Amino acid sequence: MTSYRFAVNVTPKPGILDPQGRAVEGSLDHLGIEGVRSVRVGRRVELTVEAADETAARVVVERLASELLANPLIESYAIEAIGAVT
Amino acid sequence: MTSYRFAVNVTPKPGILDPQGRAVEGSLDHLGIEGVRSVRVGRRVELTVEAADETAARVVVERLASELLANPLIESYAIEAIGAVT
Amino acid sequence: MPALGIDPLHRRLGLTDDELRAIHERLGGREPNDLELAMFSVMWSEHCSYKSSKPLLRTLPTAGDGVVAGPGENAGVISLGDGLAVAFKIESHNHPSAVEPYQGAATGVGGILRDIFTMGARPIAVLDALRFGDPGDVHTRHLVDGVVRGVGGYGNCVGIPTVGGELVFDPSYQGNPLVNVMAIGLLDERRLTLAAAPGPGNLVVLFGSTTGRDGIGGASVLASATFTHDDPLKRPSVQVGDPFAEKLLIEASLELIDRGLVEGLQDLGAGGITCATSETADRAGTGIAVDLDAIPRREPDMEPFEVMISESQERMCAIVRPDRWEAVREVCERWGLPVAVIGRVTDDGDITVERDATELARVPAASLTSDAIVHERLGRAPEHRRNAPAPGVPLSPSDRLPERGMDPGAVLLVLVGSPNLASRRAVFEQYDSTVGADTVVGPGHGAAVLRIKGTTKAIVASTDGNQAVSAIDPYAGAAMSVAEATRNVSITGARPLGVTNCLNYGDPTRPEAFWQLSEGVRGLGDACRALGVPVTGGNVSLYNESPAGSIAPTPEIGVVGLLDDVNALVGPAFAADGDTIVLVGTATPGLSGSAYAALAGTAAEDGLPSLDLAREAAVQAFIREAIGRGLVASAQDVAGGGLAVALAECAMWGGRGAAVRVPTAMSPAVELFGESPSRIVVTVTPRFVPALVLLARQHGVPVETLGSVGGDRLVIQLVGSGATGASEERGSTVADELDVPMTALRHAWDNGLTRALGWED
Amino acid sequence: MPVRVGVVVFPGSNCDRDTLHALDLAGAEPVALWHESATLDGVAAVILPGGFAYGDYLRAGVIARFSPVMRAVAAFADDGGLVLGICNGFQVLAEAGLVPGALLRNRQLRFLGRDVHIAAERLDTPFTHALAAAGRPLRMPIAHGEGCYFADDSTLDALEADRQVLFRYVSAAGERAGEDDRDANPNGSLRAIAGVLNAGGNVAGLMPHPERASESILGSDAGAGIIRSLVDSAAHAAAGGRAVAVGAR
Ligand SMILES: Nc1ncnc2c1ncn2[C@@H]1O[C@H](COP(=O)(O)OP(=O)(O)O)[C@@H](O)[C@H]1O
Ligand SMILES: [Mg+2]
Repeated sequence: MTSYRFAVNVTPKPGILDPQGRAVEGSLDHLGIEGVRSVRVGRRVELTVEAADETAARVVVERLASELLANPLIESYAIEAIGAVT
Repeated sequence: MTSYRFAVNVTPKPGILDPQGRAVEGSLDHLGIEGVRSVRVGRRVELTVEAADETAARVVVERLASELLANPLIESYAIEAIGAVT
Repeated sequence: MPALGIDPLHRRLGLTDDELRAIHERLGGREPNDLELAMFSVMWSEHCSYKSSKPLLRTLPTAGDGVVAGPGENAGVISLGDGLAVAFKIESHNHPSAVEPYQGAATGVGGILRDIFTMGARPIAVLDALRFGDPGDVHTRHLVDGVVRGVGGYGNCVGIPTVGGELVFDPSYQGNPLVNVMAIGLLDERRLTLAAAPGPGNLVVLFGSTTGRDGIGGASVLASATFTHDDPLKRPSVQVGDPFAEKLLIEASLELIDRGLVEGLQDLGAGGITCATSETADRAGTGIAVDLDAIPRREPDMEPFEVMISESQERMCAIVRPDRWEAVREVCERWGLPVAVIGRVTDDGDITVERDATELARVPAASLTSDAIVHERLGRAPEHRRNAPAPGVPLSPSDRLPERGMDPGAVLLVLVGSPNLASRRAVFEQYDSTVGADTVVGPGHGAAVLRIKGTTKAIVASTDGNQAVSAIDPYAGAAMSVAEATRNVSITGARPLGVTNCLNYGDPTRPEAFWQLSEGVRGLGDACRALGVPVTGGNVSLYNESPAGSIAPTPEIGVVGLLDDVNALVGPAFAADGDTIVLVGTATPGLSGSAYAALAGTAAEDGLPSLDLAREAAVQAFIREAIGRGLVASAQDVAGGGLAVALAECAMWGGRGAAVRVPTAMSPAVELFGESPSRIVVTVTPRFVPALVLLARQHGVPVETLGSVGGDRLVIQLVGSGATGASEERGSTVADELDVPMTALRHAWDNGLTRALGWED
Repeated sequence: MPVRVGVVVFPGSNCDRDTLHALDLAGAEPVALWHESATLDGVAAVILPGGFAYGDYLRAGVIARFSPVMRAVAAFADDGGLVLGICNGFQVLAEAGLVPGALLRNRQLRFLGRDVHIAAERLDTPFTHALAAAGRPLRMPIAHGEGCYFADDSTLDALEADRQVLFRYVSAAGERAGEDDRDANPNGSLRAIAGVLNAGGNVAGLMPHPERASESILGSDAGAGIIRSLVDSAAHAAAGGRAVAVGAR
């Protein structure tokens, strides 16, 4: 068994209301920051999986992401291996 | 001016309690998922910056991340260029 | 001050050399080892030991009808009859909230809730008393937003309604906000559970969250040293609240108590395991042997001292008979909570910490709690007593504020729309105030009212703290705070049962600050004696100072009352057109400490209005009886902003105007906007007026008929000697008639707070 | 004999007691159903109450869907059993796909606890038949951070066509609220939708809290009609009647 560290990035689907992203854009003026646009706010979940090999590990993460971490109606996700293999 | 797309990954600092991560771990049994541990839940903010060059763009993102997106007391952040340059 | 490197450990832990000597005595002359020293440093912190305030607190009246548990327990408990009792307590989380407003406030709510259900009571309500600096300041706005989200984020999730509280802005809180939270619970008297560890051989069981490095040094360092924003050495590892874990903790704890499975129960707060074990052992005259490795950890390689003083949230400590351990384990595991036997009760009176059979620490339990050091601090009144409002408030009229001589209608609009008097809706809308389905009156209009299912009774609660008067006269300020909090309960028809209090003051080693504290406690005690309400508990928060200076002394008073028939409840809103408006009590001169003074500045000749405690008691007894007899349609006390604002509130809340004539012996400013206590605006169906007047005479309480309810304007005419010449002589040029459309009042009141905080979008 | 109506108790439910109390007032026999239980104890209808089922830090209602009791609830719903989700219960039903749509964070990103008015779109359902009239404003509290009803346009159109919109936010005077009407539709729900039905008409979810508005002493009893509708329908179902809404396809 090896440990694999992954990140699952969950972001609101295009076209879905993203009030958090709008809130960030709204506060740019106060900070005097310019030239920033199309802000989208999502979730990032990092986790470690014990598995025989990376493929097996990915299967687990895939399931977790699709069934729990993201709501397919409104969110899409991407899985990212972030090494830290032990 | 060019557009650069970045992601800012905000995660709870090590040692800081992460109730969200614990909640996910707690639900793994119900999902019948095994071998997953050290779940940390954070935010992922994707944004586009207009700037003369990537260095200039990074400066902006850096400021946004440190002053607005992350709470330095309990969160750390990492900046990631996700291309999509236009 | 020597550099940290060469500073001895005890000083770095916040202990003075004298205190180290006192520790030697407690240990029979022996040097404490580092672990023992860490345990002492937490337990002898101001926060846990009350080493500066204990001698003062002893003077408070604590006996009263039905008091089942008083100061010394996690919460006060008072019998309600029918085998029911109410548990209540207020506590501060000022410094953590200054560091991280969301988590500071959230964990403040969690902590006070644990004090309630530790007693066997199911929490039914939370009230939050908040104080900040200038609402226009960016940092203040950040604090307000975070604290309000934190209170809601925690309370909403555990499902306890937040039904009341306070939000006050005062320049003195700029560097040091106050977050005081009160919680109320209901219990079956037979379920009353105390935080004691009886029966050597019994097991010490820790359940709830695992133990991490949260808030290491939080209690000793954070809570007992002046907070300066950028001192990393004084910054704790921030405690993060987990309201879901708290919810599980509530249900599991109440089930354990219901089924009689625990001999004693104690929440873990400041001082963590050290505090919980030493307090419970000391109360029972026993000792506890802690098995360090049995304590479930969240993080690897924690130092023994870190485990012993960690302030990880959402943990409870139960004393359990060995034959009941299995049942206790089953309950905790069913609720998904980690649970472990972390030690056993002994008969040697010591707290010992063991790791695989080697003893790492041995300290007498009493030396950490009841026999902790007590300091007789020096108190001295300031040379010349400031006859002015709280520090920072303009001493002369300032341009952006209404000046004396302004049209009183305009002044009223400014007052009604000012940050301290405008509607708090934008804040309390972020709270779930109705979960539990018991909220009869939630936040917004005076005291909160919660019905008790299965009875006709209701609990009535209010928090009040008068920092503006306290800044000028800490004795009067504390007494007036008690008067106002109890009055707010009495005007609903309820009988105040008891007082809990949170004393927010400055550095007790400064003679003026300690004088303020002792005067505050004296005023608190005198007022409670005069009004016949016992002090059943509270909390002391000292060192509320920032580089900018000390906060205005803030005695925050929480009162719980009982309404025997919730259907007899009376509210502040004008109830019907044509009702007669009656003023109970009379104004006394003095504008200092008033909202008017804070806005318009005070004139040299202004003093404080006086408080006559006997009169206050009579006024409250009168209003309770009048309501009991069904004579009263509405009742509102005269407080912030004076009579004019009280009338405006009754009118706005009732959606009806009013026309009144106010007989005036003094300056119009005093008559309209003065905040002298012991006054109530009452409305009565005309035919009941004679009965009300007669009853008032019997109680020796002056009443005056002012006018009647109706119309869409608020019209106040001043008549009598003070109305014209007198006002100019007094230097006040406030004119004598006020006439404002209700729509204008409503607009000012509705939008004042969001505008001040820049929340409107 | 009073009809048995179940209230699911997740560890983080906090309106379960209120809901049991409201059912009791409505003349039902309230039955608490523990989240670990795989059966529904023979109840004639189920309410998923408000709260934070499993803390709900990740996304409201998401984890609850995998609990043993929810498998039983899904099966119960599949063969026509009556299920009502209130607030968090609505979020759980949506996450579990038992009702259409999703509940997003309130538009202004703040938790909102206050009274709103909703109106039933139709009375021919097991959840509304005891109400006095369609379109009449019913005042009751909301208390949620994620109550903004969302579905894509085609789904919304289909819901309207199939009459699956059960409640909408309205003004005190009863006019349908707009999507940016902060006052009447504070969470910004699309088409002011406060409650929906599944296609079978036997599962419904709504964000406001009828159980907190079922006694006049609490300021409103406008919610009692919804609870009573469910209890009557459950009794009818228990007596062997079919409890599916007339007209729902
Ligand atoms: N101002 C006060 N007046 C009366 N009792 C007080 C006051 N401050 C603290 N106490 C009592 O001292 C005991 C210890 O206070 P505290 O440490 O806040 O309790 P806890 O450890 O349960 O939070 C409590 O019973 C509390 O009621
Ligand atoms: Mg305690």
